[in-house]
Amino acid sequence: MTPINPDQLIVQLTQWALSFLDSYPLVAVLVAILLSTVPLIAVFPGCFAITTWLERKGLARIQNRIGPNRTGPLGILQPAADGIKMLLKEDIVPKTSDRLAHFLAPVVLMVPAFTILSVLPFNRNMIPAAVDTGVILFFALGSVSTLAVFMAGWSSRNKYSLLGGMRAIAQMVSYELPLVLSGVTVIMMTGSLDTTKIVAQQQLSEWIQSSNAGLQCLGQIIGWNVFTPWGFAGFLIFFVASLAEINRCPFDLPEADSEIVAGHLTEYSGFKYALFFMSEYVSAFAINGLSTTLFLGGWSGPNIRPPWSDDPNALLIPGFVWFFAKMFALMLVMIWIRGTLPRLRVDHLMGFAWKFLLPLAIMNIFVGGFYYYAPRWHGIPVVGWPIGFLVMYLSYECIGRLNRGPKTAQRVYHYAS
Amino acid sequence: MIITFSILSAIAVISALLAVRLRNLVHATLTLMAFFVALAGLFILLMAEFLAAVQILVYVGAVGILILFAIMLTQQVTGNVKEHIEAHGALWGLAGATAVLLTLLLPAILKTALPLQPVVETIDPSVRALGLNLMAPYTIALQVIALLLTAALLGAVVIAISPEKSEEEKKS
Amino acid sequence: MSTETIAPREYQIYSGDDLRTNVLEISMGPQHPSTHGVFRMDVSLDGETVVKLKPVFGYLHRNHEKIAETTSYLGSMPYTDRLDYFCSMTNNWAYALAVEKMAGLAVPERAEYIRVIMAELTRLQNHASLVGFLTNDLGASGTPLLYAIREREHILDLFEWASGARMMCNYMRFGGVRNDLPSGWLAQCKKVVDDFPAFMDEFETLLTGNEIILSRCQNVGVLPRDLAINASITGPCLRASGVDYDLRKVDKYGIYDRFDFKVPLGSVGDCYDRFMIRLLEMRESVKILKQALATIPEGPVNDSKARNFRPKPAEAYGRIEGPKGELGFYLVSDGTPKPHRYHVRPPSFINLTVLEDMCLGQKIADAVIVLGSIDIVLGEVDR
Amino acid sequence: MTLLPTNTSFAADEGLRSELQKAGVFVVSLEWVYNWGRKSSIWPLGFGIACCAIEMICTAAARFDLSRFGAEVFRPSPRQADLMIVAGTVTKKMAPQVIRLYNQMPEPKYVIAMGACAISGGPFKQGYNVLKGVDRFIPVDVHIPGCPPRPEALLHALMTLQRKIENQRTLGSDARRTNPAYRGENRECPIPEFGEHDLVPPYNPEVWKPHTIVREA
Repeated sequence: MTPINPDQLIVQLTQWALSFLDSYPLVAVLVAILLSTVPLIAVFPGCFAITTWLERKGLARIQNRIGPNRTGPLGILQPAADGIKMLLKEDIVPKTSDRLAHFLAPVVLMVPAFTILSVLPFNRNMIPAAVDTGVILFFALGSVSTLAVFMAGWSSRNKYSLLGGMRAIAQMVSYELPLVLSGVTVIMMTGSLDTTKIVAQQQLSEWIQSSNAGLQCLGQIIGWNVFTPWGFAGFLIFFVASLAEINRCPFDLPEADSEIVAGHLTEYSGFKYALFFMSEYVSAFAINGLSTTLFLGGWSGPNIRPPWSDDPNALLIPGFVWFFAKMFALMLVMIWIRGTLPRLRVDHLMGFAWKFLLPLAIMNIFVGGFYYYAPRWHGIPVVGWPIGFLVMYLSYECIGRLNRGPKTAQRVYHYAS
Repeated sequence: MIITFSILSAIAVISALLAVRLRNLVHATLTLMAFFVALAGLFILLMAEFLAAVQILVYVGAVGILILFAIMLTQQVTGNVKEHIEAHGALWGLAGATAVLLTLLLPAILKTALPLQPVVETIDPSVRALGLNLMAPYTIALQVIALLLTAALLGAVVIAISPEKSEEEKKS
Repeated sequence: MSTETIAPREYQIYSGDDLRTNVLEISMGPQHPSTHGVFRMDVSLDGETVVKLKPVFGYLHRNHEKIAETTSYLGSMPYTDRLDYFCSMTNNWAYALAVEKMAGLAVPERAEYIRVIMAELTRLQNHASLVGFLTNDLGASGTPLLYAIREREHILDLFEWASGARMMCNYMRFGGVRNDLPSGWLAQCKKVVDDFPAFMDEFETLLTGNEIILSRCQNVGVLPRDLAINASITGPCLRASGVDYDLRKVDKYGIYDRFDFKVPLGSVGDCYDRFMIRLLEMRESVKILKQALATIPEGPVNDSKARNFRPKPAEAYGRIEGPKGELGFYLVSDGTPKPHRYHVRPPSFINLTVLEDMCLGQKIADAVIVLGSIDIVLGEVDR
Repeated sequence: MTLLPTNTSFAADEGLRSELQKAGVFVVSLEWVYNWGRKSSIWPLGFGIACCAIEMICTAAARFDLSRFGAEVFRPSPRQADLMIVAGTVTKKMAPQVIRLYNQMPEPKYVIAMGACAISGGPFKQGYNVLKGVDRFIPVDVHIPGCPPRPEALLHALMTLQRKIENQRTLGSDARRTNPAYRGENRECPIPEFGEHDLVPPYNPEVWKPHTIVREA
């Protein structure tokens, strides 16, 4: 019996459970599949519920209100009430709609949203599907959501829906490029598409395995990609592009309520609408999980080895705690942005993707390459870091200035005499 | 394995047939995408995850969306029900197509020893090997394709720009 | 309802020299999240660009003028509250002004001051909520709007204290105001007015420098100076186009000539100018309010003789600078207790006439904010 | 504490319920859960007509805060709304659109007639173009008098509506009989058109009957 390792408790439990089934390999495979997928399907809708509550409370706080407080303590049961109500609502399918596509759209959105969660490493040895090509599988399945939004918009036979669908396609296809390109930098630097390897690359294993607790903590943080110039720029580009990819404010044009009512969701009611709602949040979790994995060190965080363990990799706090903490932190930033910023216009949105984010992401790839080959002093990137940072900053300024043009500026107002 | 294969190939064949037969263009495209996804599933069965991912990324995420965009610009999404293409000699056509297909596949079928033996891993399916292959022996091919795609991109830009220019000329 | 199925709409290309897509006709409203009430815009879109825009009114036609012609002069006063339901005080004042002109009634000094205070408070809350609604149309999840409404509540409390109603004050009378201000009111008003600039600083910090607001409002919905004059646009919309025309300066009605304030002017006439002019006007209103609160005299507040009266056959046109523009009442008396003809010149209705000119060639999202920047209230547009 | 969904007859047994409660077991009927969900998450349609709409916005704002009841999610599309607040004067031109919006909402749906105009035409009742009360065409659950009603009145109306939802039956044959949303029939209201003098039909006989005045002989 191996000593109990709090970090790997769930993994050890799973292995222990599976060890009973050694003589039935087929059953063992099925049970293993269930053990890795059922938690996803159970945990993430729960996260979705918490996030909707957080969003309503957070927005209320931003707007000086109280927010839901009649359902349980602090209104924590509000998502449950919403869910029950949505389940009980009548499901309306418009008479002239394309029934099949109208029905399939939420499903097509939901299935990839949950599937892409399986390539995220929530902890060491805790990844539902350890595939060699995790990142590209993520982007590939993520691109299917465009199709779902289009199906919803087109099948509703509503002009607002159609406009929303058209907007969604243009927006999501455009923002996929900076999203993928900023991820490519990380893939290039790691030399792998495997998400577990990308996380491992961000940990300084010598420091973690040393006996000094401070070094153990630091070794889990200092290697994060976000602390490199290309990683920092890449993270920002990735985060902005991911906001657009999942139709969050200020890029929520496909469902811009002040312009096109509710966009592709206009004709959806009841449970289908709830499915849409949930899938969007699950996609948000997934994409935040990926940016956590790529740039924020995945499941690593300030952590020490438990005193009783002699396993050099053992950790006191389970890694998924850090993973979910980072994911929720990014969600909170998204909520904050939603409470603060107005919406972009269609042409500005496209211009922002093609003229600003894309060149910056390409520039970032070059900077990444330079950083990789720049000479180091005792392994510290003394040349790559400052020059890379300078280049990224200058290109940000230059591309920003080229885009801004003379049109928008603060004005001076005069008074009549 | 064989069950998964049968289900996926059944989906692939049925959706491919539907893609050809359906009158509604959007439905046809959607079934085409179902076909692509089923194909990606078959690739995964062959342990080619990368190819499956690229299949979905390129065909569902890009090509399919492009087709949908093109359909949005067409006149009749639903198709004209009355004007069916008269299927004269459809059987002959089917027979001819089957004959050609069989002729092409016959050598492969004859060479295969039945019952099928499990394939021994002789190739390295990793992405790294794929990348190294693309970069070392097939560099020129890759470059040519890249050039072609760039040319296509520029051509698309030119086509997209020209009508607006003519409008400006009309105004001036 | 008929039960036959409607054929799915087909999207057609009409082929010209080059590839053209069909225009998409959208009826925005009367129920639309951002048409500020029951206004409808029939918009034709080429992609997302507006190629045609037809405003459709009348969804809130409540027969205000007809009802007023069958009611006594004083009886119409509550109805004027419901014209522009954001600014009942200024509506009252314009109507009172018209009747006073026709009947030759004088207004006591203190009442004049109270009227100015009420009108400027109204301007403050109207402009603040307008800017909030505008940012809501920009898609800001209501945050600036709720900030504005939080501030508006303080002013509404003052209205309620003085008149008994939050929104429909019905406070002014011919020859004065209905009742004197309750004790303590002026002190509270002073406090609200003193606190207001802090809110405005917060508001301006949040909004005016925001890159998204700059890029979405600047050079959008430009109203040229000539068009603004020719279409008889009034109010902040006109001043945003650079025309120096403020009835408080031109007519000097009431006692506005006693106060020191300036008229801010725009230069481009786009949405951003209209938005900024309102913010600047709020600062000027605060200035007026401070002066008025410092110098308000004691004395009677109304002319008790002027209740129900029969004016001699005459006609009169009373106008004021409302928060939305020139609000005028045209009255014709035939000697009976009821007006023979009663007509309202609603600023937001006339400002709406240039909507199509401002929206053509813009994106659909711009049409929404252009409408928002005009500042319409349907009660006044449709009457 | 345990929550046990039970059938309604068991839950209705108050004595048994209180006995169990003393023992630390809280029995909750499925119907109670359903009604609790529906009453705690009333999403109104973001739809204002006239003056009262401003007070409706004030209710949603910081001072009165409709969101405490979980009702701040103003949906732009009727398909996702539970409650229509008819806030303002419904004119004869607007009435068909209001009824159409009502028809577009999915069941169970509720209507609050806010303000004198929506109840009866209010101060504009004598106008030729004003509908004398929206309850002539659509079933109204709560009426709020006032011109315009204060935000507190709207909050009170919301709580009244919550009480109404609480007491509705959603399960069993009783629900079919008493709860209009579960009656299973088409609850679509006919949309009137402009006639020669008035809307045709002038009212929806299923929800409104003209008052008959009995005169003494």
